[in-house]
Amino acid sequence: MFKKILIANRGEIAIRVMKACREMGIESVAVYSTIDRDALHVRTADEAICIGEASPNESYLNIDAIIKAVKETGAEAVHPGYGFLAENYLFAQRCEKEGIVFIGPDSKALKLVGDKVASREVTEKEGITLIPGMKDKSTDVNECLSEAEKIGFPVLLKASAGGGGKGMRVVNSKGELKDAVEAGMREAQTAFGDPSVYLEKYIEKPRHVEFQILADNHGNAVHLFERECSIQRRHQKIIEESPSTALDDDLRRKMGETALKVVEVSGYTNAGTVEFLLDENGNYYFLEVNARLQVEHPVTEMVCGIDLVHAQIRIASGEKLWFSQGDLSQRGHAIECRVYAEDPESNFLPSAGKILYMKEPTGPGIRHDCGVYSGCVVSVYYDPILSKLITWALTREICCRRMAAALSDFPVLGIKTDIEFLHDVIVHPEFLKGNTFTNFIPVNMPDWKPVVDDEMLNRSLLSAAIYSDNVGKRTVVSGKSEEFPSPWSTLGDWEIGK
Amino acid sequence: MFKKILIANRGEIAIRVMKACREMGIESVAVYSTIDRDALHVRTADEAICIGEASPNESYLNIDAIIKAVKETGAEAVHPGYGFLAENYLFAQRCEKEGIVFIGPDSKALKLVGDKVASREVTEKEGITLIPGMKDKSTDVNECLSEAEKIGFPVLLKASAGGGGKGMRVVNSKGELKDAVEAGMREAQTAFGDPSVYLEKYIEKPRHVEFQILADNHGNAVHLFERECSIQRRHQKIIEESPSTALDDDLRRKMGETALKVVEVSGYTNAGTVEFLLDENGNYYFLEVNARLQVEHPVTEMVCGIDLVHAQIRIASGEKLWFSQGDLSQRGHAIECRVYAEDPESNFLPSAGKILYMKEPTGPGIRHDCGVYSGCVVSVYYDPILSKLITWALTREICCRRMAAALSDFPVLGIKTDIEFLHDVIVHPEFLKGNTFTNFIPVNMPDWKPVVDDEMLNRSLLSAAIYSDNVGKRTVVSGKSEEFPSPWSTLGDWEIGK
Amino acid sequence: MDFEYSYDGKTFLVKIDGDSSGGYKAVIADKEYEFTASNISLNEFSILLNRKNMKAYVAESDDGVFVHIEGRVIKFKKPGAGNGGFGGAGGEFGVKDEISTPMPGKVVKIIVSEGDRVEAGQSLVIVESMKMENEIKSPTAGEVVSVNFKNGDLVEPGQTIIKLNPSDAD
Amino acid sequence: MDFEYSYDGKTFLVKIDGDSSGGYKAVIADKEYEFTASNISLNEFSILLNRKNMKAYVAESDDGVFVHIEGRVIKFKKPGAGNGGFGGAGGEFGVKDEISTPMPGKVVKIIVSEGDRVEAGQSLVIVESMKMENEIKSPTAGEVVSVNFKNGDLVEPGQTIIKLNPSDAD
Repeated sequence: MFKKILIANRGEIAIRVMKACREMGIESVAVYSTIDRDALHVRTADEAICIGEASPNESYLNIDAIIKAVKETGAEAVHPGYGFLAENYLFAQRCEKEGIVFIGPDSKALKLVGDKVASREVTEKEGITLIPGMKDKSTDVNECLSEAEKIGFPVLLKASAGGGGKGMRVVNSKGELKDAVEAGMREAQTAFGDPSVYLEKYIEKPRHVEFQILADNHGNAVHLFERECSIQRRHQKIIEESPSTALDDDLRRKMGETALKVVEVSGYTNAGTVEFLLDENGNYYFLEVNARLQVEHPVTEMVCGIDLVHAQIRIASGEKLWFSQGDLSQRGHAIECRVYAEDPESNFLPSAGKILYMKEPTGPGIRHDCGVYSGCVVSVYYDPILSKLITWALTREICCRRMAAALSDFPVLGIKTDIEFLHDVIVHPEFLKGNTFTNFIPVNMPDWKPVVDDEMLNRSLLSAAIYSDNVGKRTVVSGKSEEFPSPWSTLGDWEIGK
Repeated sequence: MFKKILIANRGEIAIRVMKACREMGIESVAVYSTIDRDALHVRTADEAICIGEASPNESYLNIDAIIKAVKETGAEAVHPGYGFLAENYLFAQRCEKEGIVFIGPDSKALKLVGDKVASREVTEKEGITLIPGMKDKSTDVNECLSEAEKIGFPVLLKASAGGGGKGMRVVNSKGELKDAVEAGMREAQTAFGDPSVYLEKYIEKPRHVEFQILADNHGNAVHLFERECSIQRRHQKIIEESPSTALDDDLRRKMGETALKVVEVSGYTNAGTVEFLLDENGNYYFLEVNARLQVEHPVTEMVCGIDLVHAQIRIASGEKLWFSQGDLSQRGHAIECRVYAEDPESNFLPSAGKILYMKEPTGPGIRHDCGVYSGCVVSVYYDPILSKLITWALTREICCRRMAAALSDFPVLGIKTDIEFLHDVIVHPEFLKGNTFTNFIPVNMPDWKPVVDDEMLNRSLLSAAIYSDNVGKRTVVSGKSEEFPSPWSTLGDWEIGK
Repeated sequence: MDFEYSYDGKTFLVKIDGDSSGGYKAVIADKEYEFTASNISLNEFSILLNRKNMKAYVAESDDGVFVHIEGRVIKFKKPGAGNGGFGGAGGEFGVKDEISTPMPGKVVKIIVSEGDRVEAGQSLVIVESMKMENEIKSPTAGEVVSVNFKNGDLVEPGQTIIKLNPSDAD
Repeated sequence: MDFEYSYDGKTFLVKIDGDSSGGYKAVIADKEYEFTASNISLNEFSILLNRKNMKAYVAESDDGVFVHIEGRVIKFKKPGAGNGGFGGAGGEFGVKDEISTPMPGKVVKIIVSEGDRVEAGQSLVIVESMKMENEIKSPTAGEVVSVNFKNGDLVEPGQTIIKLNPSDAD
């Protein structure tokens, strides 16, 4: 087993990996950019090393700087988390060349599954059903136009590289296509350095259902059942759960087998996710392989009892899978809510700034994978994810109630977050019924605003006034309050000499 | 189902029950003594009502005051937690008379299992093996002396009423007996209002293994497997785990069946625990039934996936058990550490005072049932339990490592706690091997002291100096620090009028 | 003590009077409240109002007070504080005639020109921040008075990108 | 700045010098340290010492500073602070000739009498607090000089219950 692992990431995922390392008796190394000196991941690692300026290109995306940090700290392996370099085959290739273990699939498999078009070709050849779409990526608006007419509107526009919904757009008619393709290409260029896009048939009311995979370097692979990730805004997941309310044992088995086949034909190892769209008739279409730990991996962990980060590390160190498909089962229900610094009232615009105060929810069945703290500054440079709140319970009903309670007990003051919005999704009758599909939010919650009635407003005013009143009293008796012994006034007999 | 439940308790257990109520859509009522106005349980309930002065007899043990609070708030049921009135059959009887549902067994069963001697008689008649001992409780020192000689030293002295190790003593020789009986009777009188004690054969190197039971009011009962609670100090549990390293499937099945038989002959319903001593040869002896939710119930919840408080409430409301023995299984391993305000360096003397600062550990597989917070005052009036830290993992090894890491990440400053001691137990080679027995602590950790080497001392000195240096700087630039915007200096444009 | 807060364009006056034991009387408009309150930490309050428990979390920034209660966050503006950092369409401190961004970012595309008539909800400008393109839509119908930035410009929060002349009263 | 702390009867002098960017130099005895430190909150510090991460939590009471580091809590006494609240056998601020209780409680049984010779570890008095009987044992061998309480008395933390004359030097 490794003695030291460098985590080439930041935020909640870096912390989550570091905690796993510690439990496994492995030392962890944090890398950080200059503005991240006070970030939580720096304080969670055993060791920390600065790798450059705030801009991701100069730090978290800077392959040379990260390789240098690995060498300097003597780490034997790199865990890339998600985002940043996690799916960058050039980084994996470089690690391979330098004799560093990249905790993920090898660069060849990474290159294949990272290219959506190439990936489609390989899987289609094996008889796996895909969504009807373009055969090749494109940067030509006119080509896109003629392909879209062949497929038939509405079509879905995607960036060829990357994931996470960046650059994704539904285009309803010929008239909208040109602007959409241009914007998509701009975003793809900025985000991934590759402007290529492609188009496919847009399926209405689909569910996003994905299968978690673990595959070792010895030819063994298992799936850890599904996650449903249909609740999305801006084509990006915000609520995920396992099991899916749409799957029965038979469909689950069939989809699991398909997922394992995709992994097999891709030559894929370590932890990965095979994504499908599922329509209302139980037809499912292969979308893509996510060649990394997913943001939403905790719901699988809670339901299957397998720690996926431990598994990733053990597999990367060469271990054979220590369980088989038959050993795995789902127990109870888990839901994850992604907490973002964003404004749900303004089209989920990212928000940033200082968290003046926050308090994490706690309790039985509540897990909070958190990357921030009271007093920290949420930077504009990075992904606005703050944390992930996960609840588990034996039934979906209690799991939802537990989540709603936890979201209500989760004050984050000073920046905008989606917490109230998430709460209102969780308690929505259609969500409780399990009627989840990828356009749930525009359909069920258009123009969402938090409800604040007069009585709640008055209670808030009372709270504000008590606070102001206290601040006032403290000003008067500065440093004398028993309740708040002021550190501002306790020097005295401490300072000796100078 | 109930609409409102009053929780006749305080601290972590009251909070844990309130959270369950909330998840079930039930309103909760907190009761509090005058010094508990700022206690965490008051802030967790939907409603809170003061029931008397700090002394338990005037508040949390005051049956009249609690019944009055139930009537005033319109609660339909009372959850007693553990301790205080949880096993007081007079309280249960009073509830029955007043038409209030007592969430626990009925007063008749409570009276039977609460009297250890009567309880022994009933179970012995059914062929259940007991530890050789006195046939009756006593308050006569000479009687105890002659009984002890019959049984043979060493003997164990216990209070007839009550539990939790209060009044328990190992007596090694005739010479020690008189003082021990006198002290035991004094403690029993103070704690339970009944000075009776009894004596039994003391079994060397035994393990404390108990079975969790759920029984409905319709004659159905299941067990939720075992907890091992061998790690004790002052004859009181501080670390519990499930499964036990000492049980195989066969012994587990046999002990479970015995536990169910005890429940059956006692006419016992709701959640309860059947306690056994297990010797090194796999012989087990029935000790007693704990007629309430146990402190250590979370380890069972983590391993079995059943929420015991939800189950208690559903059973009390009249529901039939919604699963059978065959539906239950153990998954992974869970350990609980009890965090007490006490000084392990001074014979575990209780400690009290203000918690100047604390921070709860978090992470995957970590649950913290907590009754305190940064800034709260731990009172001398109540049990010194602060919280319970529970970890779960698929294997005992990772569960221990996770616990050790969580205990290291758990600063509580200002009062003495057993956190460092618990950590050193968890990482002890004998504990890791599963060599746990009830005198583990005196045998393996006599005269424990935290190890502080020079390098750690120097790092602590550096930390103290940075703190003092900061305090000094803040004094100079009072209220101007960007890092700590001082509320002491922000009145200004707030105050209008006078 | 009297305190003034504004929310959603309205101003509220709270008269509050606390005694040394944590008892309070307060008046908001013509409504009277009597309760006990206790200061758990700098930012956390426990309020009992007719036995009902209210957990309130309060924090303060330069221009406002944030209150978290029953799962909702409400931001009150301090009288006299500016709009800095809280402009933007839809923001609670937004003024409907000045379009700004709540985040530092890069202007990717200015969609409208001076003199254009726009409808409520129509896209005005695309700003990229945190790696996402964000379309900023018009909060109101009206006419574009001025466009202060061009494609590629960096923009700070609160800076007015586009100024509108709303066609109807608020 | 120079600061003085005492621990386990010894006094330590720390010379510390911080610059505005969080860089520090410090000297303890003849050992020099160079590190960066950052103030996460009032009570929490992040220290990087040769890339090694140290999370430190620090809080202060009237008579001392508590430091949590690497899972250990160390309490430093402030020079000049009294013994109040931290007496008692075995306590780090305990003086071995004055037996007190760290908790308020009731004296249940005084076991020894004035003039008795006692051994280290011998029980001196039983005090009940938090519903538990606590035997207070002698931290040292010696002679009982005085017994200041009787059975049934209430005792406050730090009050000397029994005074000893230790028979051997510390």
